Amino acid sequence: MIELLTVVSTKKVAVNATALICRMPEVKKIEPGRFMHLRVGPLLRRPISIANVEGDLITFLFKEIGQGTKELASLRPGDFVDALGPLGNGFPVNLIDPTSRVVLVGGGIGVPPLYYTMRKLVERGVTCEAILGFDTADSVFYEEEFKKLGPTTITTVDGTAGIQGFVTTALTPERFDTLLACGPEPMLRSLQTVPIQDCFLSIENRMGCGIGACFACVCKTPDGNYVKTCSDGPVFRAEAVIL
Amino acid sequence: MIELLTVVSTKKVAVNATALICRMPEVKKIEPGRFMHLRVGPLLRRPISIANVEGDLITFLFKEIGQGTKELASLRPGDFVDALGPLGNGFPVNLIDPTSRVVLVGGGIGVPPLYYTMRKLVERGVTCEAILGFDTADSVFYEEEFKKLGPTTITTVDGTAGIQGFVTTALTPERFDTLLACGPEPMLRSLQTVPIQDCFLSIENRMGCGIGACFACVCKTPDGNYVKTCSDGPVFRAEAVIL
Amino acid sequence: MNRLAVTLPGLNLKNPIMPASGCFGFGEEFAKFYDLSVLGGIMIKAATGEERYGNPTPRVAESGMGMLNAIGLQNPGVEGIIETKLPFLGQFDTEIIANVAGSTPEEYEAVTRLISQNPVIKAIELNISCPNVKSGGLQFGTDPKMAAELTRRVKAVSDKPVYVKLSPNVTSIVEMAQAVEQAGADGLTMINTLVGMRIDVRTGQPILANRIGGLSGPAIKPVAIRMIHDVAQVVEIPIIGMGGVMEVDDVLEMIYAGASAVAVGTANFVNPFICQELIAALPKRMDELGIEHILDIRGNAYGAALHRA
Amino acid sequence: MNRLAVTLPGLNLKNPIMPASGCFGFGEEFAKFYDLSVLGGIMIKAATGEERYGNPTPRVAESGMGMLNAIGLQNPGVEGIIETKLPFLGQFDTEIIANVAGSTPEEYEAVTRLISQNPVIKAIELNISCPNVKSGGLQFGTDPKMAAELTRRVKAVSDKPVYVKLSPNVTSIVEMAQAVEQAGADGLTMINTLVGMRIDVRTGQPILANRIGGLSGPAIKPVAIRMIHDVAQVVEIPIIGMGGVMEVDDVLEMIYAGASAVAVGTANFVNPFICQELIAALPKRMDELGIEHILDIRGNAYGAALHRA
Ligand SMILES: Cc1cc2nc3c(=O)[nH]c(=O)nc-3n(C[C@H](O)[C@H](O)[C@H](O)COP(=O)(O)OP(=O)(O)OC[C@H]3O[C@@H](n4cnc5c(N)ncnc54)[C@H](O)[C@@H]3O)c2cc1C
Ligand SMILES: Cc1cc2nc3c(=O)[nH]c(=O)nc-3n(C[C@H](O)[C@H](O)[C@H](O)COP(=O)(O)OP(=O)(O)OC[C@H]3O[C@@H](n4cnc5c(N)ncnc54)[C@H](O)[C@@H]3O)c2cc1C
Ligand SMILES: Cc1cc2nc3c(=O)[nH]c(=O)nc-3n(C[C@H](O)[C@H](O)[C@H](O)COP(=O)(O)O)c2cc1C
Ligand SMILES: Cc1cc2nc3c(=O)[nH]c(=O)nc-3n(C[C@H](O)[C@H](O)[C@H](O)COP(=O)(O)O)c2cc1C
Ligand code: FES
Ligand code: FES
Repeated sequence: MIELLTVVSTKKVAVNATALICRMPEVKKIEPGRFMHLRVGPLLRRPISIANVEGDLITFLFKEIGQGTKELASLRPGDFVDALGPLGNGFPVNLIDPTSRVVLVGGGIGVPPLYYTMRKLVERGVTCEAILGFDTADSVFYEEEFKKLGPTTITTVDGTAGIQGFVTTALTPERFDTLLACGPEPMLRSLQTVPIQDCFLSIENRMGCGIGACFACVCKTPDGNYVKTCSDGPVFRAEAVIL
Repeated sequence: MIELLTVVSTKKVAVNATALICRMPEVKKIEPGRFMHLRVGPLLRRPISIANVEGDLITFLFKEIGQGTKELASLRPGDFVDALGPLGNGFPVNLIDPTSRVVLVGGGIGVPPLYYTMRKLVERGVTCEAILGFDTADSVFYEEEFKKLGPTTITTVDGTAGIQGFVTTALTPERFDTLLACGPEPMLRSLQTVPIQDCFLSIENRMGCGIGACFACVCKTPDGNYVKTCSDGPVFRAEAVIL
Repeated sequence: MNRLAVTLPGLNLKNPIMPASGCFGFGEEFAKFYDLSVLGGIMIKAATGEERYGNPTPRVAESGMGMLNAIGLQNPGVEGIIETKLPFLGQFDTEIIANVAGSTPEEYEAVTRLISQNPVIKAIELNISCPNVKSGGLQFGTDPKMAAELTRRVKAVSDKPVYVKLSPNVTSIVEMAQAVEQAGADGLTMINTLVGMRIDVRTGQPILANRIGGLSGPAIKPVAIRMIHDVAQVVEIPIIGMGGVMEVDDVLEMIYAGASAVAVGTANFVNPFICQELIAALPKRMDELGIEHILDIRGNAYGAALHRA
Repeated sequence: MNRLAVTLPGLNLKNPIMPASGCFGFGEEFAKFYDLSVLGGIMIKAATGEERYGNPTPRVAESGMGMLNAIGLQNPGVEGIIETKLPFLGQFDTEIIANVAGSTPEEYEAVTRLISQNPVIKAIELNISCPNVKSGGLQFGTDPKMAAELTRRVKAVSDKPVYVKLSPNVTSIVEMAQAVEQAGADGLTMINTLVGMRIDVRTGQPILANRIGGLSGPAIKPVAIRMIHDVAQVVEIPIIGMGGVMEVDDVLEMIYAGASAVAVGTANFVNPFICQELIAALPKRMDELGIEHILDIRGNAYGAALHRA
C-alpha cells in the first residue's frame, strides 16, 4: 500500500496549479474519486486526488497552498514520491446507469478528481457535462482536457473567463439526473439543496492518517452519527452528510 | 555569502563516503582549509570542508553520518544546495616557505580539506607528503588523487590496507618541519605532542551558526581564554588550543 | 532467550514496541496492513463512560515536525468498546492496554471497573493528561494531589495493573511521577502531548476548532527524553516512553533514557507499517551497537548499568 | 504613518522584528551581513556579573526541527560588555535591549544597575528562564513568588523599563505572567527554550556535555503561540513573542496571538540574513492579507479587535 512513485514530469497548468505525472511501480486499476496520501517534507502526508490514470502513469493536479504542495510542485523528473494509497471510496462510476444524464461540478482544487471520473464515465458510454468554477481566468486549468470529453462550462468569480459567478449560476439541474461534485465546502453545501435525483459529493476535510485511524476527518451525519471522510468517503451521497 | 550551488555529480568514493561536485554561481578564489555551511533537510546547517576548487566547480567529500549527510549524498545533478560560505580560516598555505618539508596528516573525514591544501601547496612548489588514516580498506578514498600530488602513505586500523595502525604509526616527524592535520580529536591530540617546528590542526567541533555568533564551537586556549572554531579556526596552531 | 522480551506489571511484551493510545484506533485499520500479533502490545483509544463525538473539525494542524490534534476523546463509550472492539482485539497474540479517561473521578472509576474486568485487557493506562477536553483530562494531570487521589481511587477498583499517563505540561514532572507512584501506580507512561496552538494567518483565527491542541511527533522528542531521564532515576516503577518516536534509534534513545518499553503515536499516521518495521529493525541495530538484550541499556544515560552491576 | 512601527515601554521600534538574546551575539558577526540599523531592536546576549566561559562542549544538538543548546551564558561579564560591546552597538539606529542573568538576586541587581545606566541600553530583559545553568536562571522562572520578588528588586534598581522573559517549563504560564506583572514588569518576552535532552545511541550518553539543553526553533512554535495567546488576554503589559519564527507568516501568527513585537532566535543561525529578510517581506505580506498597520491584528485570534473597536 506504500509505494515510491517516480516523477515523470511536472508542469504549471495555471497560476499556482501544477500537474504532476508519476510512474507507478506497476499498472493498477484505480477507481475515480479516490486519493493518494503523499509524503513530502512535512511530517504528515498530504491527500491529493487522483486526477488521471493511464497505464502505469498517474496524474495529480494541485494548487500550491503551503509547504507540502510547494514541495510537490518543485519535484523533478526522476525524484521519488512516497505514496500511500489509493485510499478512500470514489464516485460510483460503475453503478451509474449509462442512459443517465450526468453533470460533474468542480470548484478550484475540487476539479482534479472529476477529470478522471468523467473520462471513466465517457468510456462507459455515459454522456456527461462539466461545470468548472474558478476564481479568475489565470486559475483555470484543464479546460481543453474536459472539453474533449464533453460539453464544459467555465465559471469565474470575477468573470474574466466563462460565465461570471459560481458553478451554481451555470447549473440547470432539470437537465440532469446525476450530479457528481468536488470543491470547497460552501459550494458543496449549496449543491446539497439542488433538486436532482442522485447527488454525490466528494469532501476535502483536513486529514491525519488517511486510513480511518485518527478521527481527524469526521463529518456528522443526519442520523446523529458520523462518518470518516478518509475511509468512508471522500465521496458521499449529498443527503448522507452534514456540511 | 549565501549561494545556491548546483549539483553536477555525486559519486560514492568509499563505503559511506561520497564526493559531491557542485557548480558555484561564479568563479571564486577560496583558501584551502575553509568550509561551507550547507543547508539540506535538517534545521541547522552542516559544516563541510572544501575538498577541492577548480574554476567554478567545488568538491565536497563526506561520510554519511546522520540525516544531513545522508540527504547530501542523495542529491542528484541539477539539484540546488543552499551554501553559506566559504567560512573560517584555513591552512596558511601562502605563509609556508616553499623550501619547507610539509607533511599532511588526515584521519577519516578529516582527509577532505587536506587534498585541496596539498594541491595548493604543490602548485606553489612545496614538496609534500601525505599520511591518510582510515578504519579499514573499504573506507579508503582519494588515495590515487593524493598520490598524484606526492608520496602518500595509507594506514588502516585493521591493516586491511597500507600500514596497520594509526597515522602516528607512519609518521616520522624528524623528516618534516611543517605538519598540517585534520581528523578526529584523539588523533589531533596526539599530534599536539609531536616534535615539529610548525604544526597546524583543523578542528571539527559541533557547530551552530558557523559565523561566530552562537558560541557552540568554542575551544579553550592555554592562556585561559577561548577561541571559536568556526570563525577563529577551524585551523589553529597546535599549541594554541586545548583539545 | 528473547532479546526483545520485556516483562512489566500485567504485561508480557514479546518486544518493547506498541502503538500509543489514540494513534491506532482499536487496531481495525492497521490489521489491514499487518498482523497485529507482531506487536508487543496495543494501547487502545481512550474509553469514557459514555459515547463521545469529540470536538468539531478541523481537528488537526501541523507545524515544524509536529502534529497538533484536538480529537477530543471521540470514542464509542466503555460499553461500546467492550462489545464492539475488544472481541476483535482479543484475536491477536499481543497485550492490550486500555486507556481510561473521564470528566470526574467517578467516571474514571466506572470505566476502569468495567473495562479492567475484561479478559482481553491486561493493564489500564490512566489518561490524566489529555489537553483536548474541557473538563477532566489535563486538570488531574497537572496537580500532584489530584493525580495521586485519582490514582488511588482507580487502583482501588481496577482488576489490572494501572499505568498513569503523565502530562509534560508541568513545572515538575518528577513531582507528578512521585505522587502517583506513592499513590500506588504500577507504572508510568509518558509523555502525552504538549499544549499548543496554530493560527491561520488568512483568518487570524486558530486553525483548530478547539483552538488549542496537543503537540506530538518528532518536535517533542527531546522533551520526552529529558522527562523520562529525570523520572526514571527517582521512581521504582517502570516507564513506557513515548513522544516523537519515528526510527529505531529513537526507541533506543528512550530506553537509554530509562524507559522499559516504547510507544509509537503520530508515526503510525505517517507510515501505517511503522511499528512492524521498528520491531523488525531492532535486532539488527542492536547487533550493530553490541546490545545483547534490549533492557541491558535501560537507563544507561544516567548510569543505571553501574547500579545493575 | 509607518505601518510597521511599534512603541513599547522604552522602545521605539521602527518595525516589530528583533533578534532574540543569545542568537545574535553582540551584533558584530551579523553586521558583516547587513546594516543592523534596519532592525527594530536587538536583544543582546545575556550579561552576568562576572565573565563566564559557560558549559563544556558539545553545546548543541538537534532533533526534528528543533535545536538544543547548552551554551551556559558564556559572556564577557557586564563590565566587559559595557566596555567592549556597547560602543559598537551604539553606532546603529536601533533599540538595544540588555538581557540580564545571574545566580543570585544580588547579581541580577548589580548587573541591571550597571547596564541600565548605559545610554545605549533602552530596556532590560530579565532572564529568569535559562535552563542551562546550575543555579539562577530557571529556578527563578518557575516559581511565581520568586519571579515576582526578583522582578520587584530588579525594577527598583533599573534605570530602564524591565521586560521579564518567561520560561515555558511551567504548569501555568498565566500565573507566572500575572505574578511578574503585579511585581511591576513593564513587559514580557516569551518564550525561552523548553528543557530537552538527546542521547547518542552510539555511546548511550547525552549528546550535550551539560546533559540537558534548551529546545528552540520551529519545533516549539505551537507552544509559544499557545502561551502568548493565553497570557496576552490576561495582562495589560505588552509581549515580545518568540519561539520558532522562521517566516513572515510566523511573525503574523505571533501578533495575531497577542504579541506586540517578535524576536527571532535560532533562525539567525540557519540564515544570517533572516531578520532583514523578514522586515523586507512584512509589508508585502500585509498587503496580500489586507493588513494596514501591523498592530491592527494584534490579539485578533482571541478577539482583541472587538475590544479595540
Ligand atoms: C480527499 C482529498 C483530496 C484532495 N485532492 C486535492 C487535489 O487533487 N488537488 C489539490 O490541489 N488539493 C487537494 N486536496 C487538498 C490538499 O490536500 C491540500 O491543499 C494540501 O494538503 C495542503 O497542504 P500544504 O502543505 O500545501 O498546505 P498547509 O496549509 O501547509 O497544510 C497544513 C495541513 O493542513 C492540511 N490542509 C490544508 N489545506 C487543506 C485542504 N484544503 N484540504 C485538506 N487538508 C488541508 C494539510 O494536509 C496539512 O495537514 C485534497 C484534500 C483531500 C482531503
Ligand atoms: C569545520 C568542519 C569541517 C568538516 N568537514 C567535513 C568534511 O569535509 N567531510 C565530512 O564527512 N565531515 C566533515 N565535518 C563533519 C560534518 O560536519 C558532520 O559529519 C556532519 O555535520 C554530520 O551531520 P549529519 O546530519 O549527517 O549527522 P547528525 O549526527 O545527525 O548531526 C547532528 C548534529 O551534529 C553535528 N555533528 C555530527 N557529527 C559532527 C562532527 N563530526 N563534526 C561536527 N559536527 C557534527 C551536525 O552538524 C548536526 O548539527 C566537518 C565538520 C566541521 C566542524
Ligand atoms: C491524534 C491523536 C490522538 C491521541 N489520543 C490519545 C488518547 O485518546 N489517549 C491518550 O492517552 N493519548 C492520546 N494521544 C497521545 C499519544 O498517545 C502520545 O502520548 C503522544 O502523541 C506522543 O507520542 P507521539 O509523539 O509518538 O505521537 C493522542 C495523540 C494523537 C496524535
Ligand atoms: C544558542 C542559544 C543561546 C541562547 N541564549 C540566550 C540567552 O543568553 N538569554 C536568553 O534570555 N535567551 C537565550 N536563548 C533563548 C532565545 O532567546 C529564545 O528565547 C529561544 O531560542 C526561542 O526562540 P527561537 O525558537 O526563535 O530560537 C538562547 C537560545 C539559543 C538557541
Ligand atoms: S484522516 Fe485519520 S480518520 Fe480520517
Ligand atoms: S558555530 Fe556558532 S560560534 Fe561557532
